[in-house]
Amino acid sequence: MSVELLNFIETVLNGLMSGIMYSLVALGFVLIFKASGVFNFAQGVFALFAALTLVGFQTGQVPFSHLINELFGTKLHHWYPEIHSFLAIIFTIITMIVLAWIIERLVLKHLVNQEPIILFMATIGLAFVLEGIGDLMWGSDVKVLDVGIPSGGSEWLENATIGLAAEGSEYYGMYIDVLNVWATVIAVILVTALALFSQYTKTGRALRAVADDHQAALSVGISLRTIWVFVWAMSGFIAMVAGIMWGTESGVQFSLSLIALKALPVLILGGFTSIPGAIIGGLLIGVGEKLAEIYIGGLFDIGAIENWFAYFMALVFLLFRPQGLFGEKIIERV
Amino acid sequence: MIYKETGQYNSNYRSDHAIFPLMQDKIAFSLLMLVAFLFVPFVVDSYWEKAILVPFLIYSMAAIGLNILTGYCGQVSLGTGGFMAVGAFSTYKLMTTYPDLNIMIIVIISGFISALVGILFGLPSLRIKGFYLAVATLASQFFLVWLFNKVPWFYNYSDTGQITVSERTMFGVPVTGAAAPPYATYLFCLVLVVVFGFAAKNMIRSKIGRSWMAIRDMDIAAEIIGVPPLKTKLTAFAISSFYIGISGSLYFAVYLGALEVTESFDIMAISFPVLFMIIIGGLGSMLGSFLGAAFIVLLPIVLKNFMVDLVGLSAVTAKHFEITIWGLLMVVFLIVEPHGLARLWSIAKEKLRRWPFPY
Amino acid sequence: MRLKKLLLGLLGSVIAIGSFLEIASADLKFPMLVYRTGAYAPNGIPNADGFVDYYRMINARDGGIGGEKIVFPECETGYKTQVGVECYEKHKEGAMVFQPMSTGITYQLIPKATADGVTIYSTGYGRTSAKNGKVFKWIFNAPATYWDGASIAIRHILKQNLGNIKNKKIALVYHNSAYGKEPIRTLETLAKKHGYKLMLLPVDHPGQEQKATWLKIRKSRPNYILMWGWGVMNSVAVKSAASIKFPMENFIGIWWSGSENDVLPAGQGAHGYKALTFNAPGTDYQVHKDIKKYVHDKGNASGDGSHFGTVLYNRGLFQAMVQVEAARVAQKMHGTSKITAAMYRDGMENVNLDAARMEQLGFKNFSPPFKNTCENHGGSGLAAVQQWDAKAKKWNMITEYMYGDSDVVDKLIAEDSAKYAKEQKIALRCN
Amino acid sequence: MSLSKIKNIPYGKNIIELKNISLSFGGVKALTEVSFEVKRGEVFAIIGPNGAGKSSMLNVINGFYKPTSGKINFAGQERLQMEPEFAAKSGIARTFQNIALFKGMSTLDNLMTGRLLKQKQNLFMQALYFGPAEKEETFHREKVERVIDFLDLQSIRRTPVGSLPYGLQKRVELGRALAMEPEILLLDEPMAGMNVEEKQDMSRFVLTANHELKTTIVLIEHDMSVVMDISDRIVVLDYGKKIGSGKPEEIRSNKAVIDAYLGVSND
Repeated sequence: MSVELLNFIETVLNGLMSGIMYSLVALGFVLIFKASGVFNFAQGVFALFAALTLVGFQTGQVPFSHLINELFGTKLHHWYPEIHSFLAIIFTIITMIVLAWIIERLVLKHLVNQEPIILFMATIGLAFVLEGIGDLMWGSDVKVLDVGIPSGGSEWLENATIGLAAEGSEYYGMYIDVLNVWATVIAVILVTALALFSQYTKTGRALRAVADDHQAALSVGISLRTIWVFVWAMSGFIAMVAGIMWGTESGVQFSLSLIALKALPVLILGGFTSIPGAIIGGLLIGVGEKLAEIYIGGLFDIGAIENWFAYFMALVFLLFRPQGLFGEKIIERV
Repeated sequence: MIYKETGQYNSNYRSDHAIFPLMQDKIAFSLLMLVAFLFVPFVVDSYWEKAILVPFLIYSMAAIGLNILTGYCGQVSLGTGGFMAVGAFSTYKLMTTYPDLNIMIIVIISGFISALVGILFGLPSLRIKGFYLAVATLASQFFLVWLFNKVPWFYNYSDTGQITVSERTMFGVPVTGAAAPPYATYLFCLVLVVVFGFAAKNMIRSKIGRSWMAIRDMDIAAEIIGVPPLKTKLTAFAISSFYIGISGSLYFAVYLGALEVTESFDIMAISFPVLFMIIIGGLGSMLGSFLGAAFIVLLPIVLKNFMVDLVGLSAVTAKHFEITIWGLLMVVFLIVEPHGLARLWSIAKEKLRRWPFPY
Repeated sequence: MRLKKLLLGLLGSVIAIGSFLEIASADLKFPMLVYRTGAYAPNGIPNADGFVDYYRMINARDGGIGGEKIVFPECETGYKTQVGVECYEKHKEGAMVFQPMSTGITYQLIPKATADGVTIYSTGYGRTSAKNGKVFKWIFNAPATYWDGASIAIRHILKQNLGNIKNKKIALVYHNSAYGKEPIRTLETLAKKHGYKLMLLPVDHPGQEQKATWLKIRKSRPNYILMWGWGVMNSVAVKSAASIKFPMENFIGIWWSGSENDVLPAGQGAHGYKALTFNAPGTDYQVHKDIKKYVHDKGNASGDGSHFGTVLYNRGLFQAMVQVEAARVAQKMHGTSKITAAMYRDGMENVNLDAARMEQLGFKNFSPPFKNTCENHGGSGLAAVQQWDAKAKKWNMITEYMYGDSDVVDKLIAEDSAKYAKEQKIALRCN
Repeated sequence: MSLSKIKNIPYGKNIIELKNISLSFGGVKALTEVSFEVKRGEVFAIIGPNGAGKSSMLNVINGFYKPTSGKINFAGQERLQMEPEFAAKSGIARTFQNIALFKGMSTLDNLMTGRLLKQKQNLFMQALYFGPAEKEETFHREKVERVIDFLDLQSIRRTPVGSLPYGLQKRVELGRALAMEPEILLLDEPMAGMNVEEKQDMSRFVLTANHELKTTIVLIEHDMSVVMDISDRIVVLDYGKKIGSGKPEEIRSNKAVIDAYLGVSND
């Protein structure tokens, strides 16, 4: 094979991997949108909050220590030495469930039947609240997150592919980050679990019923509010997974919340209501933007185009399919 | 019963359709204008100018623009930052290319350039609706910011992409640049906001305003009574971008004086805050645009000064609280009064009409 | 109605307090524009802690500067320009010097501060050509500028290649903003001079996703990488470089890309990563002992004290020290302890931190000596290379302090500042 | 097509002729080979059971749906389909089965939207407002006030229509259509969900519009007594096909129609 072809394959592969990382964030959006019609902008901050909480539990940091120290002149730091990451993950999941419950109680309950834009804005407010509370609780320093997922380039793949190039050409083997491979595995497990869950369990069926028609679901005795707490908790869980993946790569800090912006083009491409859409949309965006950055960007010597290119791709796509890849077709009636 | 309307009859349709049909409103507005034009310029210092009044006026302008598009025409846009950047960079290019052109003219031409760009990026709105459109407008946001950062022509090939304003005068007084006195920059913005504020109100109460609202409330029905959807939406995009462009122009030339596109026109720095302004102020309300802008400009400053200077918290803790309180207020607001400050104001007026009687 | 009035009154008074509270104080005011929140907080926090601890130490140990207490109100900017403007306007009354801690805010404040007569000290960041004191009367950026930094990095590479880097490929990974673009022109000019090939790789804010950038690097195999990064971009870049097994000793960051935060997340992979610096890391200096004694041991440490001795904390100490020293010089020059903003500027212009003075101040061997003059606001332009030891988790200085390529840099500075002077119609000083 | 051309058609002559109109949505046939004609100045009713394709028929007439096949002869001009904007400009106004008002706007503004096509001032003049634009506004306001008087809407002039009761909303919608001063008025179940009194009111409005303003009316209605009372001619649709047409008394005795309504199978 020629080096160009191998490089192309490498770019596509890496694009797919980035795409999975975007899909992880987009999944949380889709779940909530499907079940409650809320476009939850706070999903990115959810990921940040979950990651912060995870690190906090893991290292035994005292929540609100900065604030307490400032107000009472104490010197609190940590209350127990480091614990196993599995335990910390469990604690974090519990926190996210409690958070979902609080959000339903304090916010969603009062916003039923509002315009979608109002709900959207409310979630932006929520994002600020969570960001502020996260900062107050755990401080805004960068934190190293390590739950034992390996990362770094895959040597196996590099060695396996180095021989593929034509004799005598300069080729160093293919590159893939192991962390992304793990992300892919986890995403596959997540989606399979979700699919099985919604197909074969009672709650899952209720979930699908709610997604289909709120009124009808209510009329057959499904408690909408329970379902909401449930999906928000589930999105919280997905946010945690996304937070772990992204946080392992970059450390846990405020910037983590900005991954929401990377998930938006995925959403419009895949459709707000489709789980497969979120996955395939993510893959398409990932591949598209990487190819654009490396080939178009390289061609004209214009760098850093991937950000807008993702949106641009989604936009062009929308012109042909205004409801997204798997979104329900919009039929205009009068 | 200070605020009573009994005894005031509008005997013709003309006065019935006035901006302030009630005498009390007319008087209050005139007083406000008197204070704004004849009192504030004499007392304004540079803190009030740079931290409060000028940003308030500039954001009001942007909020009017976005309100036309989102509040009146129903097209949610997150591209405000991009269009403001168009205004800012047009101003910079015009200023450096035509050093003798009057600054007022430059600002208005910048508005027109933004309007053209707005039409271009408004084209997808015919096919794409709702949140899909909102996210699609982000494409324009990211693209425009990238463009102004990438193409050196826009920043006259300076090393860093920073653009800096040079001094321009109106009637011999500098209104841009560091030497501009507070009253001059304030009055310059005020005049533009008042003039274009009235123009916006006039459009809203005329044919075009009703067309926008018709499209917003039910685009299919609007089409059937003869409102051309594409043309109407594009007009909204154009006018909205015109206002936003002017605000971007002032933001650069009068307010900041020097800026860099990636940071100053970031989605978190402009697009979302301006959207908050019109939602907190009131979608589809002129008054709301102003109230929202005031709220968003003042709230962080008030919170900060309160917590840092009065309570004595450290700057960072105060900031964390500020973010939290800010978010909480927004949620509470949307729960209590999703129609915004403008609605609260009209409820208050309703109460005043009856005061001191409860009913 | 009454409630409304009350609220309005409160609101008015709160705003008013904000604008007038600070004016009355007779102390020396060093307002701090900090960012302990937002995307760049991980960098902003240690730096701000360094400042605060130093000021507190001076107040506690010496009772202030020449008997005048230092007040240092913090104003949280979150690295946002608009907030920076508000902070500046709020605190400029009676302020001696502003340290904007952001290239964006610095650009923003240059014309304003010049008009208001307030000193801006952008330590090794901001507008490079502000080094030219003939044009930029109120702006200082000692001890070194980005263009010095760029040429020092190239000098280091030259040294390693015995003076010949013809046809070597050097990539610049930079924050896609004014800050990141600063070194480009210098590097391009140097590329002509030395014959290397320059590859430009911008990374958008915040810089979490750099896969494409590093795939490009992996493919084109540059011999060296330079980095102008900030915040999360640094750590992701270091980690990515380690992932693609780029030889870390050939990866050199500017002084803002060389803190512990940037390398720790990459773990062992970051071993060997280099960065420029104009101050030493560690806690083995007299100033640290004083801070420990007068501040930390009394329980007055800024923040949680955990950043003590880190690169950015120490840089904060250095920045604060220069600012304090400038006040001392001003007091001596004008024979009064109650100096004004204009006197302070004179002090800053005559700062002379030679090795002896540094030692007196507790900064022996902490950073290279430098002095400002009327023409030169940029100090000596000296910087050294430090290297990260991932096992010991510490930075080691591996070179002496070096000068940049002044032939190239000085010419560029002259060009750029002349352009600015013409645009803004500034008459040249120091004739 | 100019409005004047329609105005030249004598009363009682065909104004719309629909020839073999078929319409299908992705395989589902909504209309099959339907032909009928509407005469200028008459009250013409389309009736039929639910799902017979009545609303689709109106949508074809004002161009919202494009027929799959067939021709439309409108005021002497043959065309394959109508365009909504063209229809509006040619004086076709309509109301909708599920009210399609602009819910965020007041009654007055809703009615004023009916005048949009007749307002000619350009954007700049509107922004300036004083002078010609104001004059134009006032002129159209007077027109709309007449409709308000006619439909008894004075008390809800300033109320946002979203908060009005159903019956009033229907009336406002009729008002908006009338404000267009239409030549042809398409009414889609104007009396659905109304009580007897409201129906009487509505019938009166429709008839007055027909008699006084000489507006041609095409009407869909389920209430047979109303239809028989007010319409001049009727066409009956069932499963997208025309099964009968004629004067009310003819329809009353048409076997196919009775079967369709009573659900008698044809075998």
